[in-house]
Amino acid sequence: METHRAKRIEIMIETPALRRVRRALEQAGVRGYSILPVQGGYGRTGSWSGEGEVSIASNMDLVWCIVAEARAEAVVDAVFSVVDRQIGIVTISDCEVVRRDRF
Amino acid sequence: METHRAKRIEIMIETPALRRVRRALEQAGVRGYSILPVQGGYGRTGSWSGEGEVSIASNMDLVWCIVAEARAEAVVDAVFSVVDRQIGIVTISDCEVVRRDRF
Amino acid sequence: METHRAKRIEIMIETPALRRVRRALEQAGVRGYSILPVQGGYGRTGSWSGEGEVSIASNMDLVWCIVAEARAEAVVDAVFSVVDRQIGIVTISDCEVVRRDRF
Amino acid sequence: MSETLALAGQNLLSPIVLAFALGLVAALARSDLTIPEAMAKGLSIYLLFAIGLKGGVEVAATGLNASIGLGLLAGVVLSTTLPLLAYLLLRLLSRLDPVNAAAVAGHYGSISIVTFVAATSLLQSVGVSFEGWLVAVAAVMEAPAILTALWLAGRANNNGNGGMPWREISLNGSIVLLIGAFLIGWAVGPAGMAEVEGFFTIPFKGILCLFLLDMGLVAGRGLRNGARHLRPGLIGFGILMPLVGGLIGAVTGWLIGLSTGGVAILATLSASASYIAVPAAMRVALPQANPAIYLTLALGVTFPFNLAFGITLYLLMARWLTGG
Amino acid sequence: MSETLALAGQNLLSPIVLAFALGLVAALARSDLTIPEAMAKGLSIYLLFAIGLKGGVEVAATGLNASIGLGLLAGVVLSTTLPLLAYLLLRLLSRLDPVNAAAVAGHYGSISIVTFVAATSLLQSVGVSFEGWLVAVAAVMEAPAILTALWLAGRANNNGNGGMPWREISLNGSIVLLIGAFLIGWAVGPAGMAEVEGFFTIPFKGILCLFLLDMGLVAGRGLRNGARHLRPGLIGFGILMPLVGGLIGAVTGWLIGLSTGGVAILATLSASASYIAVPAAMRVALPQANPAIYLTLALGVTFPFNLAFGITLYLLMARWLTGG
Amino acid sequence: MSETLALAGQNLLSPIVLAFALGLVAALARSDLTIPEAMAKGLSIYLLFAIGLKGGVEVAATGLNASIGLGLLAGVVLSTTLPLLAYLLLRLLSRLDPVNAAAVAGHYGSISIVTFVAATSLLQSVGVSFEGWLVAVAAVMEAPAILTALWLAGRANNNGNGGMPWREISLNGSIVLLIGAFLIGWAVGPAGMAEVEGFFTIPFKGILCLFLLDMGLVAGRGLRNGARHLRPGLIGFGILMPLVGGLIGAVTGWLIGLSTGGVAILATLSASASYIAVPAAMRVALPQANPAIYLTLALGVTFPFNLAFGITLYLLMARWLTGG
Ligand SMILES: Nc1ncnc2c1ncn2[C@@H]1O[C@H](COP(=O)(O)O)[C@@H](O)[C@H]1O
Ligand SMILES: Nc1ncnc2c1ncn2[C@@H]1O[C@H](COP(=O)(O)O)[C@@H](O)[C@H]1O
Ligand SMILES: Nc1ncnc2c1ncn2[C@@H]1O[C@H](COP(=O)(O)O)[C@@H](O)[C@H]1O
Ligand code: NA
Ligand code: NA
Ligand code: NA
Repeated sequence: METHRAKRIEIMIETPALRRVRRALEQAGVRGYSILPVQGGYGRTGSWSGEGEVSIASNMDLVWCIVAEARAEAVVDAVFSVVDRQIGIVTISDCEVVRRDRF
Repeated sequence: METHRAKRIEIMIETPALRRVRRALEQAGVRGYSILPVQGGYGRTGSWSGEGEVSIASNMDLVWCIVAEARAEAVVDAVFSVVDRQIGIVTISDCEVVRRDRF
Repeated sequence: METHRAKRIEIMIETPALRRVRRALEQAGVRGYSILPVQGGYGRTGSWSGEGEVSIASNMDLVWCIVAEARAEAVVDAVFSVVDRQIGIVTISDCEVVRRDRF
Repeated sequence: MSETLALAGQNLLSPIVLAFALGLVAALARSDLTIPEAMAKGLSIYLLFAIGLKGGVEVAATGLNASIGLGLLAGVVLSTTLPLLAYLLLRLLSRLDPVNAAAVAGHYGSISIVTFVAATSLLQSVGVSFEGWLVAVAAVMEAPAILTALWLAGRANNNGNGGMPWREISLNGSIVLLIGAFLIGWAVGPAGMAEVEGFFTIPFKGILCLFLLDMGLVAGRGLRNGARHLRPGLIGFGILMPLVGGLIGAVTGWLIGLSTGGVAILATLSASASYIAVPAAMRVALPQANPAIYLTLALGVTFPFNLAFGITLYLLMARWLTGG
Repeated sequence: MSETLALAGQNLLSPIVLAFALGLVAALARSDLTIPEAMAKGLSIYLLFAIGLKGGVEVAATGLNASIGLGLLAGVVLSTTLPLLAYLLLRLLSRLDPVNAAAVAGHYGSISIVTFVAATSLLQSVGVSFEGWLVAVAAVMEAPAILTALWLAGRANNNGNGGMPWREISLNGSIVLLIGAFLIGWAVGPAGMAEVEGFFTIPFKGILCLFLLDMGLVAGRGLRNGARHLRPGLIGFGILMPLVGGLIGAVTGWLIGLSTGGVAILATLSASASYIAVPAAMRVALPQANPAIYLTLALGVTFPFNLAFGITLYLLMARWLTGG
Repeated sequence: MSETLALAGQNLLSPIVLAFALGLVAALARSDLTIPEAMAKGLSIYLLFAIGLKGGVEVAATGLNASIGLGLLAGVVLSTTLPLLAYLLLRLLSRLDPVNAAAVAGHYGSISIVTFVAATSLLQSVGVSFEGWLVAVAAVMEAPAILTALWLAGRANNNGNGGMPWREISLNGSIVLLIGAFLIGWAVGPAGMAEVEGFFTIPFKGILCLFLLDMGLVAGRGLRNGARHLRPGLIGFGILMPLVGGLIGAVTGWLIGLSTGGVAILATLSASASYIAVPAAMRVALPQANPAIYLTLALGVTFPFNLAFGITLYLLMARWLTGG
């Protein structure tokens, strides 16, 4: 199977700021992204857990986005302008994808 | 700690087609895989969200599968024969694992 | 955007043993980690699914942890001492992160 | 006439219709109000179990009406043939391509169980009874339409369908639950029902309210996302089809000798469009079809129309046909 | 005096307070007892819908009291100004920096709907009625405090706020649900309510128990995680502020002519601190503020205080002011 | 004899047993019917809270029976020693290796709370009462068996156990909830219960139905996945052990002077096998043991057996022993 190089951008972001990250990604022209739930974690502000929570205030989400290598930098810049003020984490890594036309 | 090179195959697939992907993976002889829920996303057909949904029709899932390097290509081929007609995304990337006997 | 090399450690672990993995990570001095729910899977002991489950006995979770390259090995060693006896999987891969101060 | 208006008003001002409207407005206004997925699925399981149970208990109490065999047969025939009509209407009214038209058509042959529940709730509040075994008819109407849709799509498009989704169809959870609960109700009868009515009867209508709030939210979100697909021809179809389907269902019900309430229910089933079983099957069997089209039409146009006006009309049709 | 003690005892031994205590103790003892997130959200949706509905039905039954306009105005004014007082008290009592102080202050201008429910439950068990439209006042009090908090933070800190979270505020799900259910209740009135009270009235108090069990678990977990932030000055604030806010609310209620129950409710709203809408808005608008501080204070200190003692005191204040 | 058959029939045709059967059949037939995890956990929390509460209220109403101390002691002894018997039987009947045998044995010393609930439901429908504090006995029986199992496994296998899972055992959520609700019920008594019975009593049996539907689905899925481990010897154990355990429990209950209902309940507790607390503890403490074996046996064999036949037999044993 022929594969193509692409970038996987993963953004761990506070749920209340998710709407802004989504808008930034869409404006940066990504072809798609997916959101994975996160159920708890630990960081400088201590531990949190989504269990029993009515408020989304301490929740995080993971945005999982496959982009063509050429676009990756522009997308990261766009996202970072939102994430900068939040506690979110932006990671980029290499991957191979099977269909190039999708990214 | 000694580590071993392996491949991480991640498949983003429509939930209604998940059963077929699972069968393909099992028939391709993977030693294991795990399924992560996806709660929403955005793509060429617009946005979707699992919230409030009774039907699984617009849901996606992420299949997370660690395989030995040698098997990776065969696994990707097997999965792709299912995914081909769906909108799913198949990505492959490198990783190191601690115990080789598991993959 | 300037980025920095880091390691992404992903640990697939049985939910009943999650507490021990968390403690190991915290004692190894990671700056943070996040926990993603897993909803089902397949392995040597057969298939499992979280659906309808009251007990967490057959559940797994994915711990997602970004660490500085220099710390990665120590963290993996610490985690593995817990995971060793469990069926968990520890994978390590490369990534780039935007803010170095967080890891 | 004024009686008709009173009926319509009574339906429009019921808590369940207003709860749907609240959800719809909230979603269209982009409120962040959402119902957790597990809760929505839980409400749906409750409703399916409760109505299956009630249908079965009714059958246990009143005995099997002679027309049950006819009723089941009518259900299968309606579900199989209504998609043909829908396909024709779609091709006439809109420019939808054949594959998408086939996918949409499949939804209209199948049924929406919550529309069924809303109709039974209206019947109950005006004191009209209906045959309990129509729950079983609802169950048998869920799936056959899918096969017709795939046949239509196959005619249009020789290559590349996903193969028959037999497993997806035959053991669909909502059908299993409905039939299973019906059989349980039949087995335990009114005495068994008495033990559990504190859960399956007393809070039923209130739980239905929350479910319709959720339906409103999902429909509103679907409309926002899918609005660009809704050309006038499609919207026209989304309103005309339930009217035509409802009329056919009503006449069928009258021909096989159903009561006034039964005719109204069979009309409602025929008029309603699936939003659970069919879309999931289409996603596997017709992946080329665009879900934004069929979901928006079924959930964003036809469901609200039926809830607000359709079920009142089908009851009027039934009264008129049966003189009831 | 002995009557006061009896009232306090009755409140402390109610199933809902004990359920909260159970959750708190379980979490502090590090039990692995947890309530699924979807269930907690579901319970909260149920409670919001049920109390909105009841308020609306009440208004439909008794007609609009002349003071509703005044009541809504009072709500907005209280929500806008209480944060100023809170900020002042915080700066006096604790060494919290301005941005964190502003964030905390915002929580105390807004309201906690479950504290409101607990108060109505106490009123009901002692047979005191209150104006149904206070539900709408609760809704209008949720958001204005956020703006005051951001203004306070902006004064302290010129750079880098996240901009006004208008969308997050204006279409907050819990406000939409509360107001929407209130309007539905108003529209359907007692007759409509009768249809759904098997769900929204009969099991209400028991469902509230489970919700308070969950609140206890979340509060206990918050305390364990945030305890190191709770210096004595902050704890003092967390208890003093509801007393002062409650008194101001009570006097305001009395001035605008509310009934005894109404005065107690307005006092409770003023005394309570938000744990849903405000923290989420702060996370976006004031990301520099530490959530562990404001969440621990609102949920771990003020909420338990109000539940155990505050609402009893506010009722006593109300009786004393109105002579009721 | 015919009375016995009538009792068995009444139990088999109860809505809760049929709901379980529906779930089992649906899962074995590979239907995609599933209950969301959050809903299953929510139902379980409801049941634990409701039965804890009822037990406590009963104690508040009738006072403490002198035998409660004896009952708790008996519970601890049964839970500690039944695994020894189970281990012996297992080694005789099957070729299970020592570590897996120890893990399985631990499950049979502990209890299944839903089996307890099913038994109380049967008792209620035949009008037999039982000691309310047996809920507390159920709670104390959950954990001791784990220690015996680990001791057995340690004897067999000197290296590499995961250490005592003290935290996992002592603060297990279901034990905390059961005991906590029991204490709340005791504190609030019948008057407090009256406030919340619209939720904890009226819909109880219906909610139990849905929970058993879920149990059926999970058991069926477990059977499909674990069937290859179920050699005849193991199946034999899964049916013999509850009979022997039930008899021992019944005799113990009779010796300590329980009522007929109480004897039936203690027999049921002894006969039932844990599917919540023990498997989770085993996963940490005995990771070498195969979960497919112990889960399939407890949930796929013993639970259905007890539900369908066991609890009827234990009631008959109790009647025979106490002459009740
Ligand atoms: N290095 C990391 N790796 C993975 N997740 C992290 C990391 N740092 C922070 N997080 C997540 O972000 C949340 C907030 O982080 P903090 O602001 O450091 O408390 C944590 O609770 C984790 O869920
Ligand atoms: N590039 C991408 N990265 C991550 N997820 C994607 C991507 N493209 C599509 N998806 C996911 O697949 C779903 C359907 O995609 P589409 O068919 O393009 O609408 C989206 O809603 C996303 O959840
Ligand atoms: N190679 C793998 N890739 C991803 N997940 C795995 C893999 N192997 C095992 N798992 C997960 O671990 C669980 C238990 O594995 P096992 O002990 O092999 O049955 C499986 O059900 C999967 O959820
Ligand atoms: Na139809
Ligand atoms: Na306030
Ligand atoms: Na036992």
